[in-house]
Amino acid sequence: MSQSFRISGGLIDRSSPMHFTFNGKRMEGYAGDTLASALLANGQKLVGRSFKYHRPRGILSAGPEEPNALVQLRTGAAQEPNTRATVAELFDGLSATSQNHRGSLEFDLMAITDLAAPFLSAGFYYKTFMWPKAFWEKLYEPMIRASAGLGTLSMKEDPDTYDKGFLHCDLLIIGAGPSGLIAALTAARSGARVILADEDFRLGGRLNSETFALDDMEGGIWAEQVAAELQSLSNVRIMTRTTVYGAYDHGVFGALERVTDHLKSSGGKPRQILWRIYSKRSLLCAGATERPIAFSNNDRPGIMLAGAVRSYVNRFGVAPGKNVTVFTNNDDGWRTASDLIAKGVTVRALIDVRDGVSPPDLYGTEVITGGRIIDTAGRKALSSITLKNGRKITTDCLAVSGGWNPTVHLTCHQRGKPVWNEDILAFVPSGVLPEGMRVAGAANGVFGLSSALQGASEVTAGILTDLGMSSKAAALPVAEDEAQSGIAFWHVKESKKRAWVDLQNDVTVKDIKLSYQEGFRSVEHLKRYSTLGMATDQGKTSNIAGLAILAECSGKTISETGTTIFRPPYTPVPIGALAGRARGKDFRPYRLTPSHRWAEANGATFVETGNWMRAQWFARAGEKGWRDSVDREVEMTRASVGICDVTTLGKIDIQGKDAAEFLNHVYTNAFLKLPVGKVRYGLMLREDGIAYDDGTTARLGENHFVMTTTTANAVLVFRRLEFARQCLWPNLDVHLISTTDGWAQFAVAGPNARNLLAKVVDAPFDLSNEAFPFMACAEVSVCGGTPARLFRISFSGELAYEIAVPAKYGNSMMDVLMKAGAEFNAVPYGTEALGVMRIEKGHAAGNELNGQTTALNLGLGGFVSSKKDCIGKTLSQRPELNLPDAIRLVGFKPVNSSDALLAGSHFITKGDAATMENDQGWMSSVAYSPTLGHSIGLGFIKRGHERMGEVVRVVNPARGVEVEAEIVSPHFYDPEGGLQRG
Amino acid sequence: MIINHPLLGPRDAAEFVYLGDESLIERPDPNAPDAADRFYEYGYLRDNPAGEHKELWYHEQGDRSWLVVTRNTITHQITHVELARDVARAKGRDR
Amino acid sequence: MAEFSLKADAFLGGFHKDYGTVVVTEVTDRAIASFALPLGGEAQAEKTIKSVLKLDLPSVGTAAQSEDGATTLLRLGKDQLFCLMDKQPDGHGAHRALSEKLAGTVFTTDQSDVWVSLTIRGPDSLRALERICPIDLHPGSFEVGALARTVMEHLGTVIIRNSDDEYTLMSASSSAKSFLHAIETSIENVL
Amino acid sequence: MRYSGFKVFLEGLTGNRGWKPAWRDPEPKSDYDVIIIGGGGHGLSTAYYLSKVYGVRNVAVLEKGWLGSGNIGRNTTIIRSNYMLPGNEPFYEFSLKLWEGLEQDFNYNAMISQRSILNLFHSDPQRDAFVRRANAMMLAGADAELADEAQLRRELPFLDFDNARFPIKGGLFQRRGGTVRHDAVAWGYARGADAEGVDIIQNCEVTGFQIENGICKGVQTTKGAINAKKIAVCVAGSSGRVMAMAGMRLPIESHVLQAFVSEGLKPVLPGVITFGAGHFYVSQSDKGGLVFGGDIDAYNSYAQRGNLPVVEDVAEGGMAIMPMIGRARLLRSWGGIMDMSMDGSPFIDKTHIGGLYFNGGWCYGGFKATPASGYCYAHLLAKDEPHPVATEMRLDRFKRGHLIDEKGQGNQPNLH
Repeated sequence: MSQSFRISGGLIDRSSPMHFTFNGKRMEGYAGDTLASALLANGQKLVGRSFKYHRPRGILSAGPEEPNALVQLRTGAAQEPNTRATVAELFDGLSATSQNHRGSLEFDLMAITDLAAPFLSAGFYYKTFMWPKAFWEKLYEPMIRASAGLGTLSMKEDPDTYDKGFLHCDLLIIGAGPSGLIAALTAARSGARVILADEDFRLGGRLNSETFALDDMEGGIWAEQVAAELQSLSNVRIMTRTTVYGAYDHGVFGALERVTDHLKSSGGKPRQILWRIYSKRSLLCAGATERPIAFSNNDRPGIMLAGAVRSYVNRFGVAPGKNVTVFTNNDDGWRTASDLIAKGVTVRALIDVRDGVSPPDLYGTEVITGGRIIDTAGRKALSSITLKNGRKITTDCLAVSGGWNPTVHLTCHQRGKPVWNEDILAFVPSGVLPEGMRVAGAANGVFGLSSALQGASEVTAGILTDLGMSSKAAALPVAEDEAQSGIAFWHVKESKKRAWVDLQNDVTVKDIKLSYQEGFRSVEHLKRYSTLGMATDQGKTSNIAGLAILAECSGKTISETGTTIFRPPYTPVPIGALAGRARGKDFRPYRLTPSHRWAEANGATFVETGNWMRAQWFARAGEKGWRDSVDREVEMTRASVGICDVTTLGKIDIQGKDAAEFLNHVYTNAFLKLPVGKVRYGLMLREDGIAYDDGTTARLGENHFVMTTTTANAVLVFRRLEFARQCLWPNLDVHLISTTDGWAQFAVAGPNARNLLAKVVDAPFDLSNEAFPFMACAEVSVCGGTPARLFRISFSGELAYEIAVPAKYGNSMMDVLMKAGAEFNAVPYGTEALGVMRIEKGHAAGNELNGQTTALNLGLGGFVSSKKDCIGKTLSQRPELNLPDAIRLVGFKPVNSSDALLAGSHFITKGDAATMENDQGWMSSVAYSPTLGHSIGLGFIKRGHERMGEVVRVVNPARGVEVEAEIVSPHFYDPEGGLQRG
Repeated sequence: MIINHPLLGPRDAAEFVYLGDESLIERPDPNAPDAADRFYEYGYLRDNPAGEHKELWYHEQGDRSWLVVTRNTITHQITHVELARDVARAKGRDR
Repeated sequence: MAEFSLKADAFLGGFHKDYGTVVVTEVTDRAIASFALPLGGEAQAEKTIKSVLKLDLPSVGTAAQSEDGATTLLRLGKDQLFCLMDKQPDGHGAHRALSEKLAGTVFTTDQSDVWVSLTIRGPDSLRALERICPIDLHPGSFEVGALARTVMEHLGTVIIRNSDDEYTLMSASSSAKSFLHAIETSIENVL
Repeated sequence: MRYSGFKVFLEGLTGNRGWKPAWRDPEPKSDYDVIIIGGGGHGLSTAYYLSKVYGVRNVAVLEKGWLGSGNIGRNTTIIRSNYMLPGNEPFYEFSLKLWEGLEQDFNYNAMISQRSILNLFHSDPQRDAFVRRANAMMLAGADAELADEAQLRRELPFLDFDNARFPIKGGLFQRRGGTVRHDAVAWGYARGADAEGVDIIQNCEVTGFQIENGICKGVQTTKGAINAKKIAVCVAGSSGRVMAMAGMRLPIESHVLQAFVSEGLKPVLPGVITFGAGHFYVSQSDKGGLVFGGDIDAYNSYAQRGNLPVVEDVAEGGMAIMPMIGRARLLRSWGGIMDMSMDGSPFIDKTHIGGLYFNGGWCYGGFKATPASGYCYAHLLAKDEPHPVATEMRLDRFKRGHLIDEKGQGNQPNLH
């Protein structure tokens, strides 16, 4: 079986033979083939099985509308399910397998469902599988799921990469058929920036599949000439293998370029590129899609769309059958017969459903007018058809034309509804189009070639005028308008057996009638109940017939019946392409602290903190687990001195004559009188009165402050400050700029912090407690002249400083601090030790400032100034945020000191049952305190401040543990704060 | 979506962060006798129109300006874009 | 003489790579100062800037460069500018010197270490940037001297066109490696 | 007509000619005891429980389009009760229990499939928050199960454990969570309510309220004026538009949430999985499509469509946790309009206008609430007092300062 159906001619390259396999069978085709044309050339008619009944299926179409010929392409991790053979370009070494069968494609065990079809009518599953109840999940559903789906994912990571990109143009032309080409030529010659995109690998659209002449040239040749001129112009970008799949707001389009899908290997380059195209105007020239006619057993392999048959014969040099019959309700079908005859393929008969039509001379081919096909035969491929009068015609291919639907999909993506046009018996784009879009050619319902060219040229001229460009119209080639008339004929009513409307989902005419009978009478109900149009082809060949049959049931017109609208994407888009590069480690960028390299070299384990990577702890030889390291870091810091990179805290430079007044608005506490050279803790609320963020703000000058925010909220706080500055108090002179990345900042904490810093900070700066007390700040220099900022602030509760140097010195600074601290046994500490020390000190952090707690809850009520307004103050005073039994942040210590407290536990009053009604609050943060020698916790509990000393149940059913803990002050360590002031 | 920034020209809305109704500019007077009610309405009640909506967008990946964008919530068509600071001043907000 | 000395590290170690038709180079000696124009003091600020830098304030979204090319003013927003000073490895010092000259008429902040700067040049620069830059870089829309602050691969970026086929890109220094990775991937994907 | 396997068999033998319409198509009467505005999931379930449980049968459901055309027909079909706060969790657990007996109750197979829901966590603070949540669920009588990384590796080996930007540290399972065939819920409730005598009137848009002296006595519709003792608005997504006709401003903004389905695939996912370091959640339908979604399009919108950045963000989230789906294709996207409330929690309440009731503000969690929302709304309509599990879902809670803010995002609807 070596290309026994190959005939002469076509746009394939016979000098480039290509080998491929289908279900392991070796076959041959040529460059320029699709997988479908190559399969047909090799006589492979059976290519798949339908979704529900597992009926044998072949190739219906020659384009993206294909419902039947879906295959798994490639092997291993690259296996790609549900690929339409009709658009898959052949490459040497291609491997494809068929889908949705148990056993072989030829002998599918699941085909038994076809016998049960009477019991599997539309929506049958809504009415059964309910008894006994337990059987649904144990038996029925697993059974249904086992038969679900079509193709199979490899379950392995997609081995290919994807990329994205941005393109801009004056005019995006979607579709490079005759209309698109003439439009592109017109716009390009006028100097507009044009993008011409087509899903095919060859420009020309239907011209490649038809025998039309333009200027006495073959259509395909004319297209090549136009393409060559466009190619030579720098203001045109031609994108083949590119599907414009979605029309989004304001002229933005999504397009998928298949860069290497036609190659055996992607060669390390992105397989596909997802382009976002920004267009000033767009012109949809997407052509039209042919629709079949429903009749009994109209789903056999060998029954194809008539236009597709022309494509295979004219473009691919393949005869889909040796004895072809044509069945049509319109003039267009006639051309199928004449094209076949011209190529020497036998046409058994031309059957036109219309009475009294007279096709042109078909060299003696039998013409049957008023014909009806009422049945077909052939188990795995069509062998014969039966007419209403009982006559049987032996045929191996039936070319069916039920008329054409303009491809209006993109016009609907912004909820535009196409309107029914009774003249051409099809839906055409309505006046409500996506911003900037126009439609031309067959997509606009203009089916004649000459008229389409004329129309496309005119609409392009209009677009250019709109854009303020003078149009240099291209001379229109001489062409004819082909005969187009037809009648509304959707299905053969005389059919007694199942007649398919949606081939993939196995929705038949009867199913549609049953849906109507059961009350599912709106188009959307029909679709959802019967699954019509819900398959991978999204009803490209079935929706209109389904709608027409529904209209028939109700006695309404199609126009009254309505239509479902199309949604993006036009054809399916791989999830990998939509994600682009953002996967694996590249899912989001990394932010690294200035001392990252030092930390890497010194045993750090890192932890994700938003996009930052922070050192979590620094393990030393001999330590058995992270707790050993963390305990040591805490102990050594508290005993002598520890150093931690705290660069990730947000830093916002605030300047302006009104900077202090601005801070008074945004912080709950007062900042107007903060002296220069001092730092103050500040609490921020959201306008709804909930605590939002906290940090310290230093006054470096009369009009100059540096605010710090929490790591998590740095960006959000900045955004809110800008809002306050621009929208709430627009006449304050205040200016904000982030300096988070500009300064490497280190906490130096512990009794020896001052001694260490004295070795680093340049003389004559006086570090003494008197000269530089707690909450002081200064601009200093270090290591012989490097500028630095010094803050005497403490998160750990120790004598502590934070010192900042320009970020490029950060790694070196860490090294210097450690060297200077060597004599004190200085230790680097990570976020875990930082967390332990802050819990020991009772400071609230992210787990406490979780967006649900008020200043009152946090025990920070005193920071809300009664003397001034601030963001959030009024709403924080709402009654139920201030009830007597409001939760309060307190400390917890286990009654049995060997018990570990766990974050996320809930508190229950002793003696009460552990239920939600009795829930008293939750444990927000816990740590093992090496300082105290037992577990400690911070948590919110109702009336906590009045319950000191009470023992409560700390329940954790999710972990299966419960302990008792005593409510204590949250300030476990140095509650008077003498150390940090020392 | 594309927002035609009054200073920078058309920019992809992906550069912006959305906040909500323009009325968020009109923060009530905290000293008014009915401040509690006014803040409740300011903070919580919205016109939420189906149609023209004046709304706040922040050009976070751009010039950091807050904008008032007039956009139709049914069609997404944008008809007007202003700097929110100018709008705030025009509404009489000061310092 | 201090006991310890600090060493400055370029954020990307002074990256330089020639891909043939694209060359990427880290700029390591550029000081960056941000200017904020005081409310009500814009005219004075403009005057002072002109006298100190010999440059008119560019309009928002554009850049102005001194004749010797050493100083570039980027007008990022209505009241915000960046002043790029080339061959100034001591960013902080350059900022302080400039700030003193501007003598309180402009609020300045040292931004030198906030940003990593790369130049990307060569005939395929545009094709590579197309993969990550949402701004229309067509010469008709983005002329020499044009600038935009936008987002590329989730990272805020300032892009400036220096010449027909050379651009400067500035992004946050903490994510410099990811930024470079995005650019290198773009180049590898188009070459 | 009772549905059963036997009936399907009998009908199959006789050409399926005996099936009757699932519901009547009546013209509205001039008076009802209760008018429910909105023939979506919540409106239909309200009608069902109002008639079946509370015995109020002189009821009309007015639907602007076709029944089930709102968010019941455009969601990602997930059911769960993994909430944390006392104002929410008992309600959602009540809802989950109703789901568990629903099909037998309304004699319609909605394919309720308790295949579990898993929330992944990627950091210690996130773990702490999930433990808090798991415990709250269990205190309220729901099921919850914490899984560590090792367990997840065994159960879901296709997740990206080794090359992830935000490593998977564990997850919170609710095994009773799962998915339901969403349209079937609307149809089942409609059929059930219709059988109890409720008039479901499609293509009947309410154009105004008849309010006299602070009392709502009826509605104007495209099918004429209809009077009722009680008017129950239940139009989440359009709440702002409808309540504006009664002169009410709401603590609600309308936003679009996109959802997506892939081409049909042989089964790969056991249950619902959500990403904790980005916006992505996914399940696989009984037909084989991966049904997934993520964040809302952040701006106010009444257009049932979204934009590209969110599509890309969702796909990124998907590839981040399960890179095996790279070659699966996104087949279809759609958009639903969400009533995004000011604290992310809903309302089932009377209004200040006599006889006018409001149900809305479901954000993007309305589907799972369908049974309980209808049940509790029916309770409120029948007894004029809130159902015990819905006592906090009041319109005045913001004024009082009683917030039900699960996420802690405050009064910015698009963050919930």
